[in-house]
Order: sequence, then C-alpha cells, then structure tokens
Amino acid sequence: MDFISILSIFVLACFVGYYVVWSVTPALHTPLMAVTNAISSVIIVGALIAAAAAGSASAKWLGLIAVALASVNIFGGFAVTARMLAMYKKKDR
Amino acid sequence: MDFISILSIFVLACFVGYYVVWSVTPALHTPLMAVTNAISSVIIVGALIAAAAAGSASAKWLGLIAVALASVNIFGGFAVTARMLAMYKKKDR
Amino acid sequence: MHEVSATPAWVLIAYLISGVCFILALRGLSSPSTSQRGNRLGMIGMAIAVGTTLAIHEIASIAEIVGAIAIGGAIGLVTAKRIQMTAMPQLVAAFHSLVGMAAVLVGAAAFLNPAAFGIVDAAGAILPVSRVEMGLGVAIGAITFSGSVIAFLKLNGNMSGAPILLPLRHVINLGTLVAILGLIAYFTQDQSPWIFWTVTALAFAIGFLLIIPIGGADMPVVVSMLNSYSGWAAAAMGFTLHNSAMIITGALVGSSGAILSYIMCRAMNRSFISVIAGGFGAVEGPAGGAAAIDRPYKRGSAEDAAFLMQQADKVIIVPGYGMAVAQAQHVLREMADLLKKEGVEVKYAIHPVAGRMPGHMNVLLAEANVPYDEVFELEDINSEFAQADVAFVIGANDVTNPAAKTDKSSPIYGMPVLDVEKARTVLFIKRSMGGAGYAGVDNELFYRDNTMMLLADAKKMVEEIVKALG
Amino acid sequence: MHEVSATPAWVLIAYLISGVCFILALRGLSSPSTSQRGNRLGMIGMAIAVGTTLAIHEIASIAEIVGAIAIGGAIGLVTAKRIQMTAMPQLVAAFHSLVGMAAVLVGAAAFLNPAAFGIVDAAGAILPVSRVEMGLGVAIGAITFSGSVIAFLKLNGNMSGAPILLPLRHVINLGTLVAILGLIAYFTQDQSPWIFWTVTALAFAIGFLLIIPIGGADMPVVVSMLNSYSGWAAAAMGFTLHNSAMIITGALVGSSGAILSYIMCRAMNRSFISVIAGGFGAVEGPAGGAAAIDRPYKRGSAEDAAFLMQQADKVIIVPGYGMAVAQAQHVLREMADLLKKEGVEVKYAIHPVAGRMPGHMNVLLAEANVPYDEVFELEDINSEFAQADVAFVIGANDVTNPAAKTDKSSPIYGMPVLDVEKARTVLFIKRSMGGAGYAGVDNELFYRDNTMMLLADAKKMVEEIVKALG
Ligand SMILES: NC(=O)c1ccc[n+]([C@@H]2O[C@H](COP(=O)([O-])OP(=O)(O)OC[C@H]3O[C@@H](n4cnc5c(N)ncnc54)[C@H](OP(=O)(O)O)[C@@H]3O)[C@@H](O)[C@H]2O)c1
Ligand SMILES: NC(=O)c1ccc[n+]([C@@H]2O[C@H](COP(=O)([O-])OP(=O)(O)OC[C@H]3O[C@@H](n4cnc5c(N)ncnc54)[C@H](OP(=O)(O)O)[C@@H]3O)[C@@H](O)[C@H]2O)c1
Repeated sequence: MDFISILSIFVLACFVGYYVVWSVTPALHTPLMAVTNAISSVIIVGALIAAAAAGSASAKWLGLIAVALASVNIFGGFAVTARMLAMYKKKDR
Repeated sequence: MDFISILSIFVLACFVGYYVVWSVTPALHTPLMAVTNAISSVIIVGALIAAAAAGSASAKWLGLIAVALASVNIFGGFAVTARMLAMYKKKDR
Repeated sequence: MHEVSATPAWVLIAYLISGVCFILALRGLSSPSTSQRGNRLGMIGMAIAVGTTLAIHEIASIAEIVGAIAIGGAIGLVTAKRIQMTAMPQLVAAFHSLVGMAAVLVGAAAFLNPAAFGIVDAAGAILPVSRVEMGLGVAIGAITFSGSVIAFLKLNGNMSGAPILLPLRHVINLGTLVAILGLIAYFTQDQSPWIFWTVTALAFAIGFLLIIPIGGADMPVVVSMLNSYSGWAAAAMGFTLHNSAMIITGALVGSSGAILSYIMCRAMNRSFISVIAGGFGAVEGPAGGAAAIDRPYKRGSAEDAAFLMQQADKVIIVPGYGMAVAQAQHVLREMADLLKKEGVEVKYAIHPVAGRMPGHMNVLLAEANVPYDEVFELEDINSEFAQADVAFVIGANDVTNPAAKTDKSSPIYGMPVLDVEKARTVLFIKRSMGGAGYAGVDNELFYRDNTMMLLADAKKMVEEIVKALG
Repeated sequence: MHEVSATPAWVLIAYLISGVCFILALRGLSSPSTSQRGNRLGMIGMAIAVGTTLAIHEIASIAEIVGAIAIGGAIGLVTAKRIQMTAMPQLVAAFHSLVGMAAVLVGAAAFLNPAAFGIVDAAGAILPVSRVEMGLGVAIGAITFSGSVIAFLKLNGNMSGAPILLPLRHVINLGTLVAILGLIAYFTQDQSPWIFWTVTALAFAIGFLLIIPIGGADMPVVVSMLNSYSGWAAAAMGFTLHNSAMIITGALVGSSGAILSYIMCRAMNRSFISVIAGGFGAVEGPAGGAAAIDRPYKRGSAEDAAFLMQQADKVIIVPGYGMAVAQAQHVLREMADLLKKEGVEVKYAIHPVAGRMPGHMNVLLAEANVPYDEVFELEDINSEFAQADVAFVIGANDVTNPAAKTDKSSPIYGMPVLDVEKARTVLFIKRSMGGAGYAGVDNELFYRDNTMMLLADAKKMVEEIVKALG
C-alpha cells in the first residue's frame, strides 16, 4: 500500500469514527471508554514485530514487555467491557 | 493504487455513505435525490478520458455524447438542488 | 501497462479531495441551514474531478469537449430553472436515465478504445477483471436507463400508471438476467464484440421488462432503487479506473438510494421484494370496509371550514398527494397566514411518505415560503393532535387512515399514521367520496362524527376558505 | 527495502477485516441490545490482527511471546474481574497508561531494530518520514503514559485532587513542547540515539507537567483527551507499518476520545482550553450566593421521605456523584422496587455529566440491575418533572442547580440542568449543608420551600428509607 492509499483510508476512517462514535448511546459511554482502550492496544502488532525479530536483543525485550503491557489492556479491556455490558438489562418482570 | 487499497477505500466509503445518508434530515430527502443524481455523474471522468483520447473515432464520439449527457445532469442536478435549498427558510417574521 | 497506476500523487490526492467534497455535500443536508454550503462543496468537488482529469490526459479534442459540456450544461441549467417543483419526481427519473445512458456510452467507449483507459495487457487484450467490471457497468447502466425512462413516462402521465402484467413475466425476466450474467462470464474468455453488444441489448430490454409491471405509485421506490444501482455502477467504474472520487461517490449514491428505498418501504409497511415483484394497485376497489359509498357523512362548505378554524386555538395542517396535484401549497400558506393573524397557532404535520417521493411535501411547502420550523415530522407532532382543535387534511388520505392501527386485514396495516382523529374536528379536502388514496383502501375517518368533508379540488377549496376568512 | 509493501494480499485483507470488526464493535454500542455482539466482534478483530502478524513474521522467540501474552492477559483478566464498578474511572486511566508505555516501548524497539519494521533505506539508515512518525509516536505515547499515571493517582485518591500550580508553568510547558518538536525535526537530519532518548524523556516530563495543574474532577476530560492522543499515536504507527487495522483503530479511538471530551465540556459549559489550562477548583468557597450557611432550610428524616414517596404517584430519582461515592446504587434499587410494589411510578433521570465520567451513573444503575428502559437522558425526561410528585436527588448537586439557568455570574451558567424544582417536593440527600459539588457553587434549591434536605451518607439514608418503607 502506498502512502496515498493509506492517507485515503485514514481520511475515510476519520469520517467513520466521527459518525460511529456519535451514534453511541450516552448510557454506554463508560463501556465505550473501556473498549476503545482495548482496541487501541492493536499496537500490539508493532510490539509483536519487535518481539519476533532476531537482530537486537534489547529491541526484542522491549517488544516483549510491550506485548505484555498491551495484553493486559486487551484482555482486561474486553473483559471489563463484557462485564459491564452484561449488566445492562431490559425490564423483563 | 493497488486493488486492496481500492477495496479498503470502498469498504470504508460504504460505512461513510451509510452514516451520512441516515443523518440527512427527512425534510431534505427530495434535494438529496437531486444532488446524488448530480454527483453520480462523476462518471464524466470516464467520458472525458474516452473523449480526449486519440485512437478510436467511434469511442471518441461515444465519449463526447456521454460528456454532454453527464453535463446535463451535473449542471441540472446541482442547479435544481440549489434552487430547492434556497426555498427552505427559517421563520424570520 | 496498467498506466493509471503511474498517476502522480497530486492527482490521487485531488480525486480524494473531490470524494471528500461529495461526502461533505451530503453531510450538509443534515440541516437546511448548512445545506447550501454543502451543495457548493459538491460543485467544487465535481470541478476538481473534471479539472484533474482534463489536466492529466493529452487532449486531442478540447473544442469538442468544451462544446459537449456547454451544450449539456445549458440544457441542464435551463431545465433546472424552468421545472415546476411538483414535477420533481419526473425530473429525477429523467436525470437518472441520463446517468444510465452515460454509463453505457462510457462502457462502450472503453470497449472500443481500451488502451485509453489503461485496461489492456501486453498483448493488447482487455484485462479479464476489467471485462467483468465493464460488463457489469454497462448492464447496470442500461437497466438504469430503460427503467428510468419507463418511470419517467409513468410519473409524467405519458403512460398509464397501471401495472402492465405480461404472462410468464417472472420466467422471462429470470431467463434474461441469467443470460446476461452468463454472457458476462463468457466475455472473460472471449472478447468478441457480439457478446458485449448482446449484453447491452439484453440489459436495455430487461430494464423495460422489470419496471413495466410496477404501478405508477410505486415508481418513487423504483427511482431510488435505480439511483442506488447507478451508484454501484459508478463504483464499478471507479474500480476499473482506480479512481477514489468515483468509488466514494458510488458508495454514497449507492447507500443513498438503498436507504431511501428502505425508508419508503418501511413507511408504507411493504417489503422491498413485493414492490419489485410489481402488480401493486392492479386489483382495484376498496380492500377494507366494503360498501363505503352508502354510509352517511357530514359535508361542509368553505365557510364552515373558515368559521371552525377562526374559532380554533390550534390548527394542524396535514398535506398529502392531493395538495401536490392541485398545486395548492401557495394558497395554503396564505390561509395559514390569515389564521395566524387571528391568533391561531398553525403547524404542519408531514408523514414520511406523504405525496409521491420522500420529502415531497417539505419541498412544496418550502416553495410556498412556509418556514421550515413550522413543519414537523410524524414522531415530533403526533402527540399534539390531541390538543388541536382542527386537523386540516388537504389531499392526504392513506397517511391518516386509522385502519393501519386497527385492521389487521388492511393492506396498510402496521404503517405508522398521523393520529388526526384525535383532534376535536377533522376537515378533509378531497374531490369525491369515491376516490381512494394510493393504496386503494377506504378510509373510515370520512364517516366519523367529528369529521367534515370538504369535497372539491384542493386549490379551489382553499381559495374559497381564504375568501371566507378575509 | 520497504519490505512491508511486498506483503501478500490476504494479509492486507485480514488487517482490513480486523479494522472493520473494530468499527462494528463501536457501532454495537449504539444500543445495549447489540452491544455484547459488538464487543465479541472487537475480540475477533483483535485475534485476527494478532494472528495475522504472527503468521507472516519469522518468529525467533515464540515461547517468550506466548509467555508475555499469558502474563499480561492473566493480569488483565483478574483485574477486570475484581474491579469495583465505582472504580471504573481509575481503571480506564490505568489501562491508558499501559497503552502509552507500550507505544513508547514499540517506538524504542523500532529505533533499535529498524530493519525488522522495514523502515530502513538501502544504507541501513532509518527513513526520514519514519523518523518523524516514530518521534511523534514516542512523544505522544510518553505523554499519554505519564499523564495517565497522574490522572490515575488523582482519581484513586493516592494524590490530592487539588490542582498543583507551579509558577511559570505555561512558560515551562511551552518551552518543553517546542524543544520536543525541534528535536524531532532535527532527528530527521541526525539519527543519534541521544536525540531519540531526549525526546522520550522530555515527553515523559511534560506529561506530568501538563496534568498536575488540572483538578481531580477535571480528570475525566483529561483521560478522554489522552485516549484520543493514544488513538492518533496508533494511527501514526499504522502509517509507519502501512497497516490499515491500526489506521482505522487510530481514527476510531482518536474520534472517540475527542468527542467524549467535547461532550463533557459542552455539558459542563466549559471550554476545552480552560480545562487543559488547569487550575479549576483551586479557588475554594461558594462562588454564587454567599453567606449560604445561615439561610433557613427544611430538614427531614428517612421516615418523612418514606411517607412522602409512598403517597406519590410518580417519583423521579436523580443520582449523582454522591451515589457513586457512597455505593448506594443497590439499596436505591431496593427502594425503587418497594415503591413500585406500592403502585408508585419510578423513573431515573441521568444528566450527561452526573458523576465523574460519561455514562458513570448508567453503568452503576445497570450494575444494580435497574432495567435500562427505566433510565432516561436529560432531554427525554426533563419535561416530566412538572408532573412528578417527588424528585429524589441522591448525591447530585451541580446538575440540578437552577443558577445555571438564571445566574449569569455563576461559573456553571449555561450548562443544561435537570428541572427538579418543578416537582411538587424535592428530596436532597447529601452529607452536610456545607459540602458543595464539583463546581464549588452553592445550590439555591436547598433553601426552597418545596425542598427537604436529608443529611446523611447516601447509602445509610436510603437503607433507613427502605426500613421505613418495609
Ligand atoms: N412519498 C413517498 O415517497 C411515497 C412513495 C411511494 C408510495 N407512496 C404512497 O403514497 C401514499 C401517500 O399518501 P397521501 O395521503 O399523501 O396520498 P393518498 O393516500 O394517495 O391520497 C391522496 C388523496 O388526495 C385526493 N386528491 C387527489 N387529487 C386531488 C385534488 N386535485 N384536490 C383535492 N384532493 C385531491 C385523493 O382523493 P380524490 O381522488 O377523491 O380527490 C386522495 O384521497 C401513501 O399510500 C404512500 O404509501 C408514497
Ligand atoms: N460525568 C462526567 O463526565 C464529568 C466529568 C467532569 C466533570 N464533571 C462534573 O461533575 C459534576 C457532577 O455533578 P453531580 O451532580 O453528579 O455531583 P456534584 O455536583 O459533584 O455533587 C455531588 C454531591 O454529592 C454529595 N455527596 C458526596 N458524597 C456523598 C455521600 N457519600 N453521601 C451522600 N452525598 C454525598 C456532595 O455533598 P456533600 O459533600 O455535602 O455530601 C455533593 O453535593 C458536574 O459539575 C460535572 O460538570 C462530570
């Protein structure tokens, strides 16, 4: 992918982000904060690249620590979101 | 731009289209139909390529007719939309 | 060989900006106050797309191109200026047919001169993937063209609105569709002209066949659907030309058409499939309460109506298709002005499918200078009928029919309706007790105690009311 | 050299799908009924991104990687399970600091082993554009880390919430920011490690400096803002790695943080700049009506409150920060259940900035099993107070303050508020007449004739009301 494609994707993704976030119901703003936390840990991709590569031992260890930190966030973020969302119930009595 | 970039742009553009159209106020649905008419004539780009190219005289003439048809739509579509939109006024009395 | 991929970066950015302008153009329509700026952005986006294209191609024939744009543009501008607002549904259909035809012509030009489009391989043959995109683009364009022509003729009254039901039509249509797809598949193997032209011809034919059995009143759904198709056709061409402006536009227009069709079908409580299958309105006569003609009803005069409204605190006007037919919007505004001068609160209630296209009533009221903050959507005003003294229903019918709420056997059952019957008095303008609305269903409200029928052409009746008020 | 551009197509598509999953995850949050499916899609998207990355790289150290994921994952899961709902603001801040630190580490690793990231030129030097992206990414990550740590400490009460105002802080901050940007610019010319590490160190420092002067109660806005930054940092890394999943995520998270900050600022009627400039809450004491303590007010007991509500037809509960502090949500639900059993209509009214983070009250009520269709947003319920017999305000204060509507000199003037005073009786639970709300403004409602103060800890008071009701 060339730079312009990436840029185009970014520009459109900003529009999507704008609309999709505004369409989140205010009652779920706390879960929104938790889940964006989880997905922003997609930088684990960069951490994995560093951790997987041969070449620099220090880079590898930094990468591994980053993998661990991002994993805390990913597992913790999705789990706490799931826990919160499970609490929202309709009246069924 | 490679195929995957184009595909990514298309996928994101569909999300944008979905949200942007749903956010149009129902009172402006008629202008929406008119303006989408105008912008879908962006296929004039293809018509211009055909009309501009040397090589095939028949292709050139087909291109020129397409340019003319698309122009009807572009000018007519934007103008009629502008005319309609100018009519929507707030109470100012 | 694929020469478009060598396009300079600024060109790609220019097309991206053009696409973003189109997004912002539609975004502007989220409120009347931003809509005009949005429309100007749309024009800028188009100018950027056209300018960029002209700048990067060697042009053998600039004079002809300028001429073609000038001729087309002049026709477009004059049409846009002269057209009556009540004729908008036809105009949209007509413009549509032009997009369809332009797509067919571009496809044909690309077939005749593929090198100019950068879609040939080293041996000069058209790339297989481009053949598919081209075949689909031409087929969709042709269907859009002929379908829109029929829609135009039906909406404009040049052709009867009644559905024309050929025998065996589902079989014929299906066969044609299969043939088109089969030929496009075969086209990837064999680049012969006859395949291309047969696909085009069959697509033109199926456009006619598909739309002819659909009743005139269903045309708005069809027009929207064709709009959506033309968007996807533009997107397909965008894939061929690797052009982000076209792809973004295609996705926008495609979504717009699809969503408008969906909104209309939902508001009519009909499935999209049943609209497309056609035949609605073919069976005439009241479906709901039979023997309607004999029931007693109250008939009133313009003076009665004027008197009732003068005494009222709050009047809600409910316009419908009849107002558009009679072009009664201007005199209706006059009437509202007179009432407001007497201290009556006047509001307008718009049902999402009142009239014959989405937003139809809004645009007519705007034409008549009704401020848009006096005009309310169904959800926002429906609870207010209970506090209104008069519901003034002018040329609307189906959208007020309580059978939609109560009668499970009614074809409009489940469609949301305006609760006009909750007002103290309901005034109904229509020309006769016989004429039913679009859905062909009798309206039980006409015979209620708190209803007064004003039987006349909408414009004449309102003119008389204005006289009585003045 | 730029090895990522040779990535196979399926990988690019996989990352795109992962990005689309994230979009759908946020989209699911548009209603509670679709939200759980959305969250699962988010997990799937993350699994796709991780799986794809592992599949396409030669892995020298799979055991260590699995170990790191296992350790991190276990810590995350245990934390998520144990955390109390009232501690959500802190948790979000803590998670945030981790994202920031991870971004710094990835940036550092990329600096130490650029070849692995495919960002070196033929001579082995790091590409200039990548140096900028890397510098910005590390700087944003470091600011996010240290800022979030401070936010965590303030929210968790390990550090005083009071703003700490250093002298000359604006000058120091500006100088540091300029130094960071200058060094990043210089970095494109000179790849020396000292530049990279100095940028990192300065960014850590400025994170502390920027957040320390901001009051504890403004932390939610800050947390959202840092959230937004971390999104843009992810997007920057996506540009470096040409990874569409990261770019889409970055745009989503960036928008989310920015929009939530905006919503909070708007609902508090403060400008974003004034929040970031800090110092709010530094000046103590009532800003509005002075000499508040001496004014007469009515004080009631739990029995009085129980009696009043038993007699009522309609009670609207208005929860606020005090309910969260006291953890009174469960017993509050019990109270509502008892009232409902006696035939009283009970609803909950949520102000957009009640509590200390967006949606704070909703999540606490959901935890206490309050069905979400009994919980209403400000716009949907504000008109109902006039028909309510009792407005039961539990630990809320600013969000009910009519000064926002009437007193132009009040710091909260212009903020939308709940019209509790329109109810026949207002019951206010708080611990003392002295304690003001977050904005430090006195609330004139406490002294009205139709107000009864219930002075006690929210949980204790509601427990007593439950006893009196049962
Ligand atoms: N808006 C859309 O997008 C759309 C799209 C597709 C279908 N539809 C359908 O169209 C219908 C729209 O409902 P509607 O209530 O607006 O209209 P309607 O139900 O079709 O009724 C129109 C009424 O106007 C009267 N009328 C016609 N010409 C008149 C004139 N010159 N003066 C006075 N009255 C006149 C007719 O009675 P007389 O003949 O007795 O005068 C009829 O009762 C719905 O069924 C809807 O589903 C709408
Ligand atoms: N939600 C957000 O996203 C957000 C973000 C940033 C800022 N804010 C701000 O936070 C404020 C929120 O308003 P609010 O009405 O929820 O809260 P508030 O105005 O801060 O008032 C909280 C009230 O609860 C009382 N209280 C505290 N602990 C209590 C306990 N254990 N038992 C009983 N009462 C207790 C306090 O009085 P005593 O001390 O006398 O008990 C105080 O009157 C707004 O000013 C808003 O702008 C909100």
